[in-house]
Amino acid sequence: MALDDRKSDFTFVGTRPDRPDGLDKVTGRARFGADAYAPGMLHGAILRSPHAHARIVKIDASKAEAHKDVKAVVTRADFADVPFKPGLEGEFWNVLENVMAGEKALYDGHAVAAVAATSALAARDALKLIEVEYEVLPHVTDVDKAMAPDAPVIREGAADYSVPEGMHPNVVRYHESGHGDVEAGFAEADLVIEDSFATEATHQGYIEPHACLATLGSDGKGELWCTTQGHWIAQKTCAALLGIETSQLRVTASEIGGGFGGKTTVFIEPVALALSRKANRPVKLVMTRSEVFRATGPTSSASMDVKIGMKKDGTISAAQGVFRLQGGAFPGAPGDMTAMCAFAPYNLTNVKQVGYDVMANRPKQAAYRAPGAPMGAFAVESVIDELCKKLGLDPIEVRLKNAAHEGTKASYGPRYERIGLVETLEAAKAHPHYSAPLKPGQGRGISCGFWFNHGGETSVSLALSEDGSAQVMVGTPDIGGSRASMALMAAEVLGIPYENIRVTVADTASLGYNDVSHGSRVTYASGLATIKAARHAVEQLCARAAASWGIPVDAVKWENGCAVPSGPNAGDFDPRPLADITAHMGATGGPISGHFEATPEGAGVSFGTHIVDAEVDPETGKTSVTRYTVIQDAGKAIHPTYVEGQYQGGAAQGIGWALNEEYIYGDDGRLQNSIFLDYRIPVASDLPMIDTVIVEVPNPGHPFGVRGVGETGIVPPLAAIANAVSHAAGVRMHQLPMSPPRILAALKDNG
Amino acid sequence: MSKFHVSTTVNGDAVEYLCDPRETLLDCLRDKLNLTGAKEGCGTGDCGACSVTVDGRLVCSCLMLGVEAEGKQIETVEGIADGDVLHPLQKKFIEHAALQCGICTPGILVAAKSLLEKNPNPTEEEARYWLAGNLCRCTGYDKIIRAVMETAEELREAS
Amino acid sequence: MDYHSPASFAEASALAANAPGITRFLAGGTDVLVQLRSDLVTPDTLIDIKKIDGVSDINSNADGSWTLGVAATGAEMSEHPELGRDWPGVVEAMDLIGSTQVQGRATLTGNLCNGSPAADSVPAMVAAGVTVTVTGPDGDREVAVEDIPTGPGRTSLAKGELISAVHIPARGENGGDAYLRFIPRTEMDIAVVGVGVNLRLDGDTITEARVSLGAVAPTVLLVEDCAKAIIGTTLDDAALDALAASASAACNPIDDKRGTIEFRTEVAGVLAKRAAKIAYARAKGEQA
Amino acid sequence: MVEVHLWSGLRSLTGGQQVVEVEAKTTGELLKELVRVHPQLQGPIDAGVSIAIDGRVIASGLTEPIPEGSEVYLMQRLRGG
Repeated sequence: MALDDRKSDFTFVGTRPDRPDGLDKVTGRARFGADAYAPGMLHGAILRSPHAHARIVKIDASKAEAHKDVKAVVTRADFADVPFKPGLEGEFWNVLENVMAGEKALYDGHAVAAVAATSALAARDALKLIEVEYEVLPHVTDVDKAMAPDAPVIREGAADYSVPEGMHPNVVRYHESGHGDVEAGFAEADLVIEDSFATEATHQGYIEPHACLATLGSDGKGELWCTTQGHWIAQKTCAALLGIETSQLRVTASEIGGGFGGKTTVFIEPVALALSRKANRPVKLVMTRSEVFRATGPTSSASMDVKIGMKKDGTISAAQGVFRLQGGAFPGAPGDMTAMCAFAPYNLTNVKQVGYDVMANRPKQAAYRAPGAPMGAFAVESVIDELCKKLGLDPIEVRLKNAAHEGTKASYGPRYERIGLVETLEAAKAHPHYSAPLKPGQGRGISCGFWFNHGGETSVSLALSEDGSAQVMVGTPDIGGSRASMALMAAEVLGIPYENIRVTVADTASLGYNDVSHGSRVTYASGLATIKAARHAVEQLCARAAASWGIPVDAVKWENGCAVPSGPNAGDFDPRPLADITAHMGATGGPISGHFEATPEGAGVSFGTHIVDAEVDPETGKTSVTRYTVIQDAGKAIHPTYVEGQYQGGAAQGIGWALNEEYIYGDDGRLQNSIFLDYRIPVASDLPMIDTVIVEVPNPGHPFGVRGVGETGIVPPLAAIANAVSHAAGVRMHQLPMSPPRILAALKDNG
Repeated sequence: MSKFHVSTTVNGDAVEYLCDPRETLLDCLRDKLNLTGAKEGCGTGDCGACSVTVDGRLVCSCLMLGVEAEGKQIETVEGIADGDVLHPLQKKFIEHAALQCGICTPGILVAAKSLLEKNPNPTEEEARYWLAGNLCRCTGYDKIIRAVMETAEELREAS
Repeated sequence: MDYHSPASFAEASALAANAPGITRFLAGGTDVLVQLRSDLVTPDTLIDIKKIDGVSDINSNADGSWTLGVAATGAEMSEHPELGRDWPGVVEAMDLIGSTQVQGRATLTGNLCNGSPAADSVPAMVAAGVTVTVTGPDGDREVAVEDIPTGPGRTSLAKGELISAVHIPARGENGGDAYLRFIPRTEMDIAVVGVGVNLRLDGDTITEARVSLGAVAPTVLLVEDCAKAIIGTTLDDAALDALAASASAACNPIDDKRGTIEFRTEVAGVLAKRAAKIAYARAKGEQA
Repeated sequence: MVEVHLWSGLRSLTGGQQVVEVEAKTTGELLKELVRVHPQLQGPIDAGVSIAIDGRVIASGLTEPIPEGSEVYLMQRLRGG
């Protein structure tokens, strides 16, 4: 991509118009996953294993099948044969095994059979008629225990090339990277702190449970409506799991009620399709909240050791980390990402990081906002804070002293292009929050955070109408207001008002392939594609104007929504507005559209710095967050209000992760807290207002300078709050969540 | 199991449906009356996405049976706007970007409207506690609370 | 599931007495529907008592006591102009249950009959000396609230029996009550520990006290040692410490997803002190 | 010639080498050459890699040009949420 077409003065970009789907969403009209109905529709329900690990000896569904309300029962035998491969290469097999158990149930909540019946109640009742005989096996849910020599083996042969000899079969991937000589670096340090940390698994906690409506005929043609972050990946995966051709399955993404990474894969969709194929009727399948917690994709839990050496002046002389992540009964825990992100904010001479991907009897982890990064940041930034405290140094000054900048060799390898970490730290230092006095019992914490961001396959199509309005078809489900951003970018290029542009999330039959709405890629990649598609349309508009004026096309330029003659020999013509050209487009060469299909590379990494004040009740260990400020580099904020929203949302999820959210497994391997009453996400009265500062250090890889903003915001909060708690209560917390019993116990241990 | 015939009023319209006694009011609104504005986020009264008012009282429609609606006056998100004129809360939510994904929005609007009808001048703390049963996972509540507080102020000035 | 909505408690009792299998009474339904929805308990018979005359009433009696209908909701209690002036602890305890939405439905009676040792309103009712009328096939009887729960999810009500009214004693002079609970968030949680305190003063000295603990034993406890620790004192530091020690000593909790044994035992003492201070201030007519 | 820096976990597959020199003008050629020189690198490449060229991370594209003298790092394939 040419980088000489950068733009920095904007008319529409950077303004804050109403979102195009606002009216639908405040009136109840917007259609989410569970809001679809079809003639003749059946309701599905899934039978789930009550055991953490068990061989499925026999499934007898005859009573269910005989019931008059039941129209289909499916088990693993109703899906395609998908080849098994180790590591992440066999991802289709992994997904299939997760969607419907094969020989073994691998976690509490693992699907073992499903029914379709004439009503939702009938389907639920029919599940009780299915008899499953299990041979219960020993289980393991803890990451360290899952790596121990005597741990039950989840599955032999799942490890890929990377795992060193002699490791337990539950260790399925291994990562090691870094540079310099850490031992030499530790020798140079005035103070070395080595400490261990653990984080429990959390759930994305989107309020909308997974839901879909599926139709699949014996002719291999199907329709799928579902709530997803990526309907093309759903299409591809479902086709593979059902043994049909990808293009024969049309997938439409509903409005999506939150995803945060958790809706980047499929869970119930292939099951609904299999039921529909068997019953020959449309099947609607909606998860209960309990199913969402037990059987979708929470984060990994982590166990980590971090060692950092610092000189008296605050220079980090060496840093080393070992990050063990448990990601459920399948490969995929992002130990590699944790390792690569953990030290990424710093300019280090000596750094080494090791990551493990470990299987245990838990649901298959899915992405959750900067997957893997928050845990590592918690461990690393906690140790840095402790070093600052012991050496009497200001935590922002120390981070500034060690901050990565353009040209720094990143801990994960390459050198950084232009990045904005220093700018976020300078903004933090200057922010009134950082110098505001604290009340007794309060503490202030700081943390930096890093995330890569992603480009990915992207297709956008833009069509102009005769009246001069424009429609933009994008393929990335709108998870946080992205249709507004797309319309702003299209408006900027076309020079027509924002309101005259309608952005639609197209179905898989209407547009080329699109990667999932993940990796903070939507505003970056679909945005870039929208800009390019609009420019493609503008080229044709200029050509039509040139033809009408009888001058060469390179003598026409596009300015403020009009074709204007340009250059010394262009001649003197009145500008032709877009609507004037499109009004006659049918007769002057046909419809005018622009499109763009590519895999944009150059997403540009992003950094943030958070400041948080917390108060700890010394008698109960309860923590209140009293003030919070997020400072993050957005590159260029297209719609600043929604950028702020991403910052605030990331911080709020981080607060939940830090203080109260966790997967709690009993000794029996069953999930103890599968409802919102006991899985404690922050409620309105738990949080203060969350201040934001948008730093803009343009990304050289995007025409308007955009960096992804969705994920980085969840990276710093865990450590920032842990550091605030440490300053407020005088105890260093090593385990998340920092729930009141844990803090009170730490206070007692501390005397 | 025999079904029950229920006559009730939803957003001012007289409606009737047949329901199994196990079906919730939320099931009936969505599956029998095609009013899908109220959402099921949890089914246990913990998320508030199914909030409606029954005889003026804010409740979770997932915690009430369909048969209990007999003779009641029910208001849902679909009834908040006055024809094509949005309620000030609805306008303010759009203006403030008080929604990202929008799944919690119907419940929060119903709950916030109920708050302002009972307490036209809530403190921020009162608004936060009133809405504590309405989970939002996208926004961190900041813009929601701002939208509610600003609407309250505007409504007070207008009256 | 059969659904009935009888017009009298006698009819409700007769229905329940003759119903096969599992019977549940439906008042606010905030527990019954959760259990139904999650397939924990699907009753064979569900008896909705809200069509019975007067079940939502909140009446003050001539002697200063209160009679509450069994379907009076938390919201109705909070909105009542005088009930909260007499019994702020009971009203606040009820108000702590669930969200605003849950308050629109939930009832004292339902909270009591659900049989949870963590029920917020129960310690407050026990401290206040609340009694209930139980209607059964053999007529009515009066029962103290503390005698209703017998264990987690279990009550002393026999088949065919149901609670038909709630009686809160007269507040009387120089009395105050308070309820505090510990939850990790600010709202929407089940109590990890709950403490209800009700006391009366003569001058600055406590002459009567009832202290009740929730979520620290299989049932809500009425702890006599806690009362003894503060009766005859002016709630000075020594009395508060003795109260906390008695509260902690009375705990017989479990480790579970909501809290540890150590945490519950420790925090029961902390909350007992805090609740006693509030009740004491209220008894003196101070704001608290 | 392009110097390709590997992550240290790959040393076991390259006989201890962490920098491999190959002849390549695009990212696709680079991967092919890496496997030719060190056949055991097929595993990690199949599992998914990204390539950083002078700090710009190419997540998956095989047609990206590699300018002469640029600094090239092989990275594990990035995944988002």
